[in-house]
Amino acid sequence: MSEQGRVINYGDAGVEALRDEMRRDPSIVYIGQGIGPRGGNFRQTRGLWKEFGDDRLRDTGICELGATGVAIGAAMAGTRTVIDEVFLDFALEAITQIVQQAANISYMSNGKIKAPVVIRGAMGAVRNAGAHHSHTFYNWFANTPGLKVVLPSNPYDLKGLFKTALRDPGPVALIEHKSLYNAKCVVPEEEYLIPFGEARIVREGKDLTLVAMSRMVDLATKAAAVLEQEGVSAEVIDPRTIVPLDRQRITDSIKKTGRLVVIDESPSSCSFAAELLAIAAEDCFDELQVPPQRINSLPVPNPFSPVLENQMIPSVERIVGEVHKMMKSSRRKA
Amino acid sequence: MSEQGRVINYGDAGVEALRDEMRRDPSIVYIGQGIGPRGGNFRQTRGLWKEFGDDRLRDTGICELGATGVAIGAAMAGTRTVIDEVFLDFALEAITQIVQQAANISYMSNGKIKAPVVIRGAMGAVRNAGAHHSHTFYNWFANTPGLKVVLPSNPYDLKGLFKTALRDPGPVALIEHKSLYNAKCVVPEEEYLIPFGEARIVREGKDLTLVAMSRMVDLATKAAAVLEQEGVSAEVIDPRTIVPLDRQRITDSIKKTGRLVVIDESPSSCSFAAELLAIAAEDCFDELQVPPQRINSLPVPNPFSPVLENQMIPSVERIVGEVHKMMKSSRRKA
Amino acid sequence: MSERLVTERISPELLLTYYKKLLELRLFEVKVQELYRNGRLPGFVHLYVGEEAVAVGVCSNLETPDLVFSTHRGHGHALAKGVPTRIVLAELWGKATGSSGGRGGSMHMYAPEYGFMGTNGIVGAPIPLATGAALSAKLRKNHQVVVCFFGDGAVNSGSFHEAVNMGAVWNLPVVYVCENNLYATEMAFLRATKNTSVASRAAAYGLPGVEVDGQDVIAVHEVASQAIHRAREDGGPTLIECKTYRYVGHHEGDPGTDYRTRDEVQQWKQKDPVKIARKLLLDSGGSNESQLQAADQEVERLIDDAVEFAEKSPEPAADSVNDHVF
Amino acid sequence: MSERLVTERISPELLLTYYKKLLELRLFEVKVQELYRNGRLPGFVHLYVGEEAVAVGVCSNLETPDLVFSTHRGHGHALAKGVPTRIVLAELWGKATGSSGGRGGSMHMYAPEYGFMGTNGIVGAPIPLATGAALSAKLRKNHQVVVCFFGDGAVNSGSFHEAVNMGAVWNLPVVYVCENNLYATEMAFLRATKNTSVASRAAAYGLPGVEVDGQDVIAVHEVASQAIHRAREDGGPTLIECKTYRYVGHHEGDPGTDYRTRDEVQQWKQKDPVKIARKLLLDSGGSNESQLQAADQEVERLIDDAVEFAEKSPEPAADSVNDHVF
Ligand SMILES: Cc1ncc(C[n+]2csc(CCOP(=O)(O)OP(=O)(O)O)c2C)c(N)n1
Ligand SMILES: Cc1ncc(C[n+]2csc(CCOP(=O)(O)OP(=O)(O)O)c2C)c(N)n1
Ligand SMILES: [Mg+2]
Ligand SMILES: [Mg+2]
Repeated sequence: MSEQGRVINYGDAGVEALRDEMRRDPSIVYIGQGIGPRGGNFRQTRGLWKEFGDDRLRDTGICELGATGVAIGAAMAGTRTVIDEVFLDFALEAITQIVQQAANISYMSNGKIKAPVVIRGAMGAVRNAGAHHSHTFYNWFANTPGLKVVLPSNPYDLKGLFKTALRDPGPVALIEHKSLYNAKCVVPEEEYLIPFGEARIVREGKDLTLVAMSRMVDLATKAAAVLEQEGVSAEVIDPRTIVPLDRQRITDSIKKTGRLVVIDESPSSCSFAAELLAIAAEDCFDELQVPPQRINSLPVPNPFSPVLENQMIPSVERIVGEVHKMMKSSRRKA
Repeated sequence: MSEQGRVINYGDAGVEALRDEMRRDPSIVYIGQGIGPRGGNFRQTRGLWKEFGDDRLRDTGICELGATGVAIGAAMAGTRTVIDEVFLDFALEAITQIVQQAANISYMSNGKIKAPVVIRGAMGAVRNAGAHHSHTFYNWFANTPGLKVVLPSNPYDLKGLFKTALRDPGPVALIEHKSLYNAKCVVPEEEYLIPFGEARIVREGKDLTLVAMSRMVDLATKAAAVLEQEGVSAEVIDPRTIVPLDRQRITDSIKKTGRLVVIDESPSSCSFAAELLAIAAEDCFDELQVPPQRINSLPVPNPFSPVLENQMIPSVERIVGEVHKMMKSSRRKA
Repeated sequence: MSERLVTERISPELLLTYYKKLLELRLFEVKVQELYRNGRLPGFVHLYVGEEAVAVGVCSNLETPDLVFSTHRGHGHALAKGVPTRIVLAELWGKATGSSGGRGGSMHMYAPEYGFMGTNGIVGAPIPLATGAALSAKLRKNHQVVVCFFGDGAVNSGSFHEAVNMGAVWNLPVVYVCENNLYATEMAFLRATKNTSVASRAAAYGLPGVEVDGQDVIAVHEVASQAIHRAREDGGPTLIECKTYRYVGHHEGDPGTDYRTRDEVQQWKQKDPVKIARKLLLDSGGSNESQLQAADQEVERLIDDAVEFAEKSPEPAADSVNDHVF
Repeated sequence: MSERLVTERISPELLLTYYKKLLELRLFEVKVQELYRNGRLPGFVHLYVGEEAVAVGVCSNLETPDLVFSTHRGHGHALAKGVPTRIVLAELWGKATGSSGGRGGSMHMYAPEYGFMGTNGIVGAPIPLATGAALSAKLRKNHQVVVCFFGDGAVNSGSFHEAVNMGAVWNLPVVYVCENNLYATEMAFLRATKNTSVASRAAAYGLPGVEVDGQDVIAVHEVASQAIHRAREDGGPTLIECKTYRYVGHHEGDPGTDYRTRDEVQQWKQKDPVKIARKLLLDSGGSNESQLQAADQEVERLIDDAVEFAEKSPEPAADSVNDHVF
């Protein structure tokens, strides 16, 4: 990711990926609610309907189950599709189709049928939307054999990963963060693809490893900046895709620093943070100097009250505080 | 669990718990498919319809979403309900209701509305039922704030835990295993309750800790017997409820033995096995002698072919093999 | 709407009560809009402006123990069911004194003590829930009736289909009230389905379906009265389709202009339920201008009081975040 | 069923083809039953005995590129669509030569090379999938038609509601074929809903609904022919309700006796689709007894050959377990 060049936001980066790919591949059809003339609840399809029309941007009624099944069925029959659940929460309405049909079909058909469908949804807390509109769920998808799971944390990654998703032979869950749509960075206009399974070292460091996904990457980076002031050098890693997972790059970092803190917006039990701690224990047992830590949202439904929600979700302060504690605890080896 | 007394099977233990509680609490209503005159696909309600009739055993059409919502709505309005999804796989049809409504309602209403509903379903591999009928999903439920999650591994626990579930103020996911319905053990006719959050030490041991849930407890116990022959003393622990979790008893055992192997029928990424490895790394960092291990089903949809499914699911041989490897690796401390 | 009939159908006193309730719903939303636009309220709000006659017409038939399940556009339903303006507004403000102690907000607002079983952030979800509450009522034989509000958007969802079928086959004391305001967000109902008559869909499930002018509080009241009465007498559920319209955007922030013509909005504004009721009171001689002004002021004071109450109320304590999960 | 009409409606040659197909479906299931009861086949099987005229009547209108989506009771659909008996049986046996290489089994059996898009373990799920495949066909303008089979049990599910509505509003080339055999497992359709006419439900979505005698292969063929023709010409979807019956239990292992009277079963056996077709061929002079015996033997050989093939086929290699996940 370069520091120089054209700066655009996350929403527009997604639109750009889609526009490129829909031009390149005339079979792509995009299905969802309000994604046509309206241009998407998050402006995530703005302008596309003008170019591609009703046939390729298909607004549906409120029927995620049916619409997701339609997207999967079309994909099974040879039409590449995107099903936009808009809020990832609404993927629950359709998860039976996602898990039982899309994720299983390649295996069940002995590889004879593929379902090239991108399941798109925006997750996480945004402006106190409350319990029904703030779920994360990526760990559920990561627990589903047959699904790839992509968590772009910035516009550059979103564009490159979305394009890769739109060329993948099977179902890909592309999970954006609702609070990132206005995040900006440099994004080349030229074509580039980001391969799945390559973690990004957001910043290098030597004292500890911070792994964070999606919006938490921003928090981890800010925490690292604070820590740097205090003389603690944190390496920040963004897995970018959690299936497939770049286990190598992550464990290399942990082995190097000997310390791991994972920041994860999901509730902790059986979360992706738990997975990373498990991996650290399995692969970096000898190198870990202190117990690995995870910082998750508190295990409560997202409260509406700003006071309560701020308390619930990981913050820069909480990350810095945990790192302080961790740095104080004595290293296992000298 | 005693060795002496009346022996009944898992299916009947569930029926007994239900019969007791439905007699005791006339508000309990049981909703599901084929649970009335038919007595349940797994015979899990056999005989109850004769006693309690159509009002309290309510057969529905194939509409898990609606029926689960009905069960939750009735519970919110003051009627204690059980919604039987029969195959846990079919809970996916209704998971939006389970997560968004049942699990959230207490919190969202500031504790003013409770949903005393037991969400019942049978999970796991059975006789090569194939990809659509073999899911486990308990880690998804454990990741859902507001839900309690119960995994009985034998008739005794099923009866005692089911009765507790039927008195709990909030939603409880009671997840049975399809391959356990014919499992037998001693079950008292008299009333007993098993509190949530108390793990069971299935057998004591000193060399390593095997944690297993549901049907995997049987495999772990068998593996422990094999290992005993070889002079390896394995402690086997069954958490019984994974929310709430008896973290204390589990970590005490790990601290005692210094070795952990978790056996879990779910695919490993973000599984409950991952959670336990994370907990071990957090809480037992100094006591762990070797890297903790997890034995999960392979991350593939359940294949129909018996040859393939046997390969996929943890087996006694695989457990024993992993333990052999673990015992060979050198201890961190003398 | 025939004024001659109206006066025969309702006493001036009752109509004045409806009028005040209509106005309360209207002024409440106008105030919420103002507060929201001024950045005072967190979250997202969907306003009920234009649709008041549905909530008031239906809920005027209900007793406190009767239950209402509502939607994302639910402030009006809460108020019509008798939830005090104070605790509704305090909830929208995220305050500890709100009906959910600030944990819920606009789309997750509960007041069971008034028979209000919640707004809902998930379209369609309340329909099975209400059906279940009706099952509970039926089994307990407590003569409770359950009303479920939902929009035209919910009609194409599986939740509607599965739940209404269950309500019908089990003959439950529930009234399904569809607020057909022609759009789900920007999606015109006639783009979402080939059959735009919601009432006609009752046939698919074997329950009665009725269509009514949702801008006419008396008409709504009467149709709902019959349905609620039948439900109470164990006569089973009814599907009511109220033709209505929202005068505002889908949610605050949506201008609501690009998918609707100005003409269409204007035409519906001719049928403003608050104005219709007011005019009827005047024309029929049921109330005079000064009586109505007094009524208006009474409602305005109610709203002002709610604002003061909510504004001054404390935020929830940060360390209460883990309470009430189970 | 009027025989006079029948002979006018169909040539003897064609009827003989249908007869052979009907018999193939029947004898296949009888063989599967035997193998299953002898413990030779793993998993669970739902047999199609009694309902053959639906699959044969519908699929006799289809070309190979046309697509069929089927159910848990899907062996008959696969065979009728032209999937060879050998690879269907090998799949049921969990063999590497099966249509899914043994990964699928009875409820997850795919043969896209024959336009067979799968049986399905999830009731209702194929309806959205088929609708999506029809969207794909429509956009690619390839004149493919998609047929979706489902049972009466699926009709009360949200999947049916959401998908049929989408098929109608988008005018897709899909034919929804409901096999109404009166029961979903032991649940009588009339206990599950107050409206037991599936065809009548088409009105809710604004597409044509037709009811047909599902035991009469010619009648099914004709109704399906019209629907498929219209779909192919971009005339939109149709909902066909075939009244039919299974002569066996819900799945192997279910005696199927306690929820159905012996009388009811006997009455339906009077309308055995295989016997009806055979009798009609004889009565109309379309075939004589020796021709039919030759046909019967041909079909028997086909089944015997499939058994031999499947039995001798190898199991999948254990170490292939991780293949084809993505
Ligand atoms: C299951 C689900 N899908 C989508 C949404 C997003 N959403 C919120 S309100 C709304 C439109 C609802 O339309 P309608 O039911 O007609 O009610 P109205 O807003 O017109 O009152 C949508 C799509 C949601 N909340 N839930
Ligand atoms: C979503 C879902 N719920 C429940 C089941 C269990 N189940 C399998 S077949 C069946 C009955 C299906 O009845 P119907 O659709 O009428 O088809 P039929 O068996 O009569 O051919 C049921 C309930 C399932 N497979 N999927
Ligand atoms: Mg609407
Ligand atoms: Mg049936």
